[in-house]
Amino acid sequence: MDGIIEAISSFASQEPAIYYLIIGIIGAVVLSAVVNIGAMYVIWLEVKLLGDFSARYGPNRVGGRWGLLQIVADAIKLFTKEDSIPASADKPVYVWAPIVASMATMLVAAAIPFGALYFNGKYYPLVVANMDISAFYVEAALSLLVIAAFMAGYSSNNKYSLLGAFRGIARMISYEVPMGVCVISVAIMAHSLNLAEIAQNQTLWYAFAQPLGFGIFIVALITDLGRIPFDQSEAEEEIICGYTTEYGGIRWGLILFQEYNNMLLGSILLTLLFLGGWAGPIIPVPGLSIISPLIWMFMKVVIVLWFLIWTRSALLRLRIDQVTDLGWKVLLPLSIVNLAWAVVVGSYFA
Amino acid sequence: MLKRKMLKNWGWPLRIASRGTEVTRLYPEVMMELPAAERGIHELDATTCIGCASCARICPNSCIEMVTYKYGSPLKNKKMQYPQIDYGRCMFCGLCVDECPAECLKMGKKVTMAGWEREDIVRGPDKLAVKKFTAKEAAELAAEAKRIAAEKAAAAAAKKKAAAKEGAPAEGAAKKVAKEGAENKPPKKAVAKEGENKEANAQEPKKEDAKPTEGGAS
Amino acid sequence: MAGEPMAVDYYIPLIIFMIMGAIVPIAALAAVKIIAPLKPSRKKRSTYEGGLCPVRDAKIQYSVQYYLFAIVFVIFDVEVLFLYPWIYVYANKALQQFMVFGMNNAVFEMLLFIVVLLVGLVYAVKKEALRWV
Amino acid sequence: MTTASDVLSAVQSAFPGAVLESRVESDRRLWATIDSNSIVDVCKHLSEKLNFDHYSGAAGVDWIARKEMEVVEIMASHGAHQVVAMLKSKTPRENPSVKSLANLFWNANWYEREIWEMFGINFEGHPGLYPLLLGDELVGVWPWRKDFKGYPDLTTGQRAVERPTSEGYTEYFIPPTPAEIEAGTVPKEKPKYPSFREREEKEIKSDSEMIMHMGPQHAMLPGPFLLDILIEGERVHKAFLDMGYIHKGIEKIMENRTWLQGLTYTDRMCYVASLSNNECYCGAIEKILGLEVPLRAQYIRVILEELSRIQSHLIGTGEFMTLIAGVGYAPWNFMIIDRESIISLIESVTGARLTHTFVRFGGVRNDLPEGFSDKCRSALKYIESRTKEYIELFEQDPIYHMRMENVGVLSPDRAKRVGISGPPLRATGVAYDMRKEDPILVYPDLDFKVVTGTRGDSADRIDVRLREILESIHIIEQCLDRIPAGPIKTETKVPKKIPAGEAYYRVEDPRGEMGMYVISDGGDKPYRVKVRGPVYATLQTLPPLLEGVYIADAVAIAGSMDGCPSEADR
Repeated sequence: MDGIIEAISSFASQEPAIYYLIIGIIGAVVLSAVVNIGAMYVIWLEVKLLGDFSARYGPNRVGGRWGLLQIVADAIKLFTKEDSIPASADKPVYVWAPIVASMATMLVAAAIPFGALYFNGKYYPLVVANMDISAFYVEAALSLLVIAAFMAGYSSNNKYSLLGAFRGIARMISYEVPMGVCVISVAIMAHSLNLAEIAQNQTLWYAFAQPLGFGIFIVALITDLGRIPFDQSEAEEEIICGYTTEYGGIRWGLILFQEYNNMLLGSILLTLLFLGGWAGPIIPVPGLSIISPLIWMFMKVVIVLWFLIWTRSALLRLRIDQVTDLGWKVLLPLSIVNLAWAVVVGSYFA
Repeated sequence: MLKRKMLKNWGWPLRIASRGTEVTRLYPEVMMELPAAERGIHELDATTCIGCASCARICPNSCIEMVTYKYGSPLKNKKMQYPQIDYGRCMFCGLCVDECPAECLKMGKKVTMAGWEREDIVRGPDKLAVKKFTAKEAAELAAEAKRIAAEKAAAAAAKKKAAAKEGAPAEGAAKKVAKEGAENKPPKKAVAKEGENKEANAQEPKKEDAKPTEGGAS
Repeated sequence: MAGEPMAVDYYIPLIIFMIMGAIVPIAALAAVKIIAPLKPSRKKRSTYEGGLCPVRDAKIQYSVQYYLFAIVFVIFDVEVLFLYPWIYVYANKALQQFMVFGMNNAVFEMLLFIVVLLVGLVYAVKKEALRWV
Repeated sequence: MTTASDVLSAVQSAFPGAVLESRVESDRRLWATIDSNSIVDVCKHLSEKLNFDHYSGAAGVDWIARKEMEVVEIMASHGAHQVVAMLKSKTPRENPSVKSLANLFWNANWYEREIWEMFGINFEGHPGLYPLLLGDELVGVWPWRKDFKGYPDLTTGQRAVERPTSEGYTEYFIPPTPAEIEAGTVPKEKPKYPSFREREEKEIKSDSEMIMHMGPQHAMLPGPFLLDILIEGERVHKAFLDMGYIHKGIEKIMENRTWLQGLTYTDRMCYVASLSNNECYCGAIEKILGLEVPLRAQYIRVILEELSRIQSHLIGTGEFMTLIAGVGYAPWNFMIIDRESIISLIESVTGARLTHTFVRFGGVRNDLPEGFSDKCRSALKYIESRTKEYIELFEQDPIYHMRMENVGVLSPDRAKRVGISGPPLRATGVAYDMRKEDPILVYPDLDFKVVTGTRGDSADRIDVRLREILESIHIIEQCLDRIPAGPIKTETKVPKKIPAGEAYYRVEDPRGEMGMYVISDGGDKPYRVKVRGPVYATLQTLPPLLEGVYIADAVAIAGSMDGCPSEADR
């Protein structure tokens, strides 16, 4: 085992370009499968949990008692639906919007450590592009979905879509700044902008070290993902389906999929930044000890997802002007307070 | 403070999740419990129906049509007809039940009536009747009717003899009686299906006993 | 793990991922072309707006206030961008040379910068630039 | 207290000779035929001097045998006294025309438009006589006149031809038959007035404004009506409302059904409040017949009407919560569970879940089943605790307050002026409830409060509904204690033909004041049934309330009104 790692390391240092090409291709194939299947089961989890939270069964026929294959059935339905493009739409932009959304998701997936392997007392993060600035990069790439949403909304030539697109952008820009400041605060404490290192360096989870930043980041994350109480860009009762109103069949399915992909990736990001990443006691069973960080990571991510879905059934939707006000007038000053706190506490610990 | 205030909101979904499923019913497997007063699909007592068409007249949507039905009481009016209800239009207002002078039309607890064809939801007396004459009783009643008709014919014949002077009109009357006696048989189509119907008739009550859940009564 | 590859090599996987991100939906759309029925009609392709024909189309001049809003964001986002290099200064002891008011110079400079940022925010709020359209 | 005869003598002394005919039915009902020239002055006098500040509606009647038409103005007061004045003004059947009250009472607008399009009675001085409920192509056939022979049926498509318009949608057009062309009676060219679409398009003043449909198929609406908003950014500048998408013509259908058959149609005006509608129709006919309902039947009616009020408020509130929270919101499902227990209680009595057809002339259909009282009490106990929790939940929820408080505020004066009723009116602080104002059945014997709010905003409207549930529970508990044994129907048999006469009967629908004006000409069918529903007034109030708010607020306001277009369209 050690020999293999040695060999890989030496190859990587000699031929970095080829090494990263191979890693990239393998990673892209594996991750696109993982992320897409992951998104399917995030959807399943959401449907099932929302059922529980409202005294309903949720999916319970297709794929056994838990309806595990319901989402596959839904996907098959989407594939067999007619693909119709509205006559008045701006066709190239309309067609490219779901593709851009998918590209944005994959860009995030490339830089996020999905977990780590524990081996010989060392953690090996499972990440394709282990960049020095991956925290900054991921935060930037997460907001790319909004660009896709804007493309979708503006090209549809539909009033609901138009409002949805503008709302989506407004929502994003109000929370981008506080979110960025939160990431900076974390980076200050971790002395690094690399996500794997941030996760690794958390002796005390940053959720406890900077609770204010944790709260702000959750709010900003929910906003970025466009979930209740911040789902104004597709508020069904106001603007039907927001920017996806004119999308149907597989095109709509793709956009929906990317949203849930991003939800998964966002939860992973939250776990990495604030919940200690894959940190957790190593299970002292020979086979399991290697993947025990992965197990911890998985459990934390599921808990975060559960929390996001719980929020959806518990809260009401805010009005869009209240959302932007909250972002600019409350969260931005608070995030700066948090930054100061991080500097003070960070200096103290250092 | 904002956080503390919101706690109740977060608590609601958890409380619901802890209560078990109440909103969804697993429909075909688990049927709803219906009260005794439920206004479901009609039940007709074919043995007491007098074929007065009160129900058809009161129906606001005119979904009740009177049709001839073989197992009706042959003792009564020979042009005996029974209600046939088009459930595509029925709105279950229950006015027909209230109007029925013989109290032979009731509304039961069965509420499922899906069908593949439009004709499937038009239910004739054959399907509506929960109580009807068995083939044997019907045969006996038919024999009774024949006997009465024969008696009447005999009486008429006697009358005719007695009043031989006014022969022509009386003869007409007797002919009429005889003709009506013949009409008393079910129409041709029904005759053709008689065999099937008898079988169905024999099986049907058993079927309903075996499957009480069908109408959601259990 | 790997040694110290050239910075640009990190980005090779990103390009591959981007291409992969495009391939998946395009493949899905191609599959739909084959599987799904296609019977286009004028009514199917019309814009949905509450079940009626829309009154004029959606290509309007969106409210100017909105763009003011967006410009404020651009300013602030650039300001936040400046904080990222500052982390490097903060983390690197070698770059912190002198103390101001009991703080090292990196912290002090950052605080000064944030104060300027906050003044800008207060100004924007007072000028109602952040009022929703 | 002012009585009907006081009002009559006051009017007679103020306008000598204006009252052509009059009938004081009781202390609370005044019927008068007013000279059509002075109807505006009389109404003005009534509203200014005699506290008739509630213009409740208007009804048109076509008296084909007498060759004249009648417009009946229904005037009442917001609590100053209990008199309802039914003022008729007559006009000949040829070119019928009366004076409009729309400049006097804001809410007369829609009532007069309806009468105009249905009967063809012209209203002089009306600000805009445009079709409201019917399609443009139906104007000019005056469908509710007695000699209306029917309109070519577009659904069967015998003669109607589809043709696309320049705007891209399909229009139906009925080509004239050769016989018509020969006879020179080619039916009507297009009406001269601008269509709804043209009227609203005229309001677009700048390039950054657009008109967005919030209906007829929209997630916000409880049923189909067209709410168009003129928006700049997200700010609503003006709102337009068009109705008639599910107009069923129930009033006309009832003229062609027997008295008893007509009862089934009252269920279907608004199935959430079907028991109140039943009560209103039966009550009016009992009034014409002079029937006394047995006491037990009265109690049963009250119990069921209050139960149905509870379930209506629960679903109204629950649905509204989904509008501002999305369908995943957990308390909404709790409200559905609660409502289910009420519905099954009602079902155990009436046998139907929503369309009950339960109340009968002079009684009710069934008696209460065995053990109803215990079941009802335990269910109510549960609902009571749950309702208190809802109130507390909304009380402490900061997002709810941000979304709802001071949104869609109606001041008491404005609310009275626009003729709104029910919880939206009571939320402004006006204690106007038919159960107190125009008491029927055993309501006078029961002890209950009229729930009122203070601010008149969306939050208050919800709060009033929830607290009314508690009040209804209190009423039902009293009824269960007091209900006597006895018959559930009158001894006297209700005749098939109702003697000639007329009556106006009001009940408190869960959504507000529901009145029915029933005229009998002595036949086995009603001569005319006019339904004055609460939602009609509520919807009319909607457009002015939406001016100047955000789109999301528009949803909150429209939802908190709890409008049911099915009833407004009848």
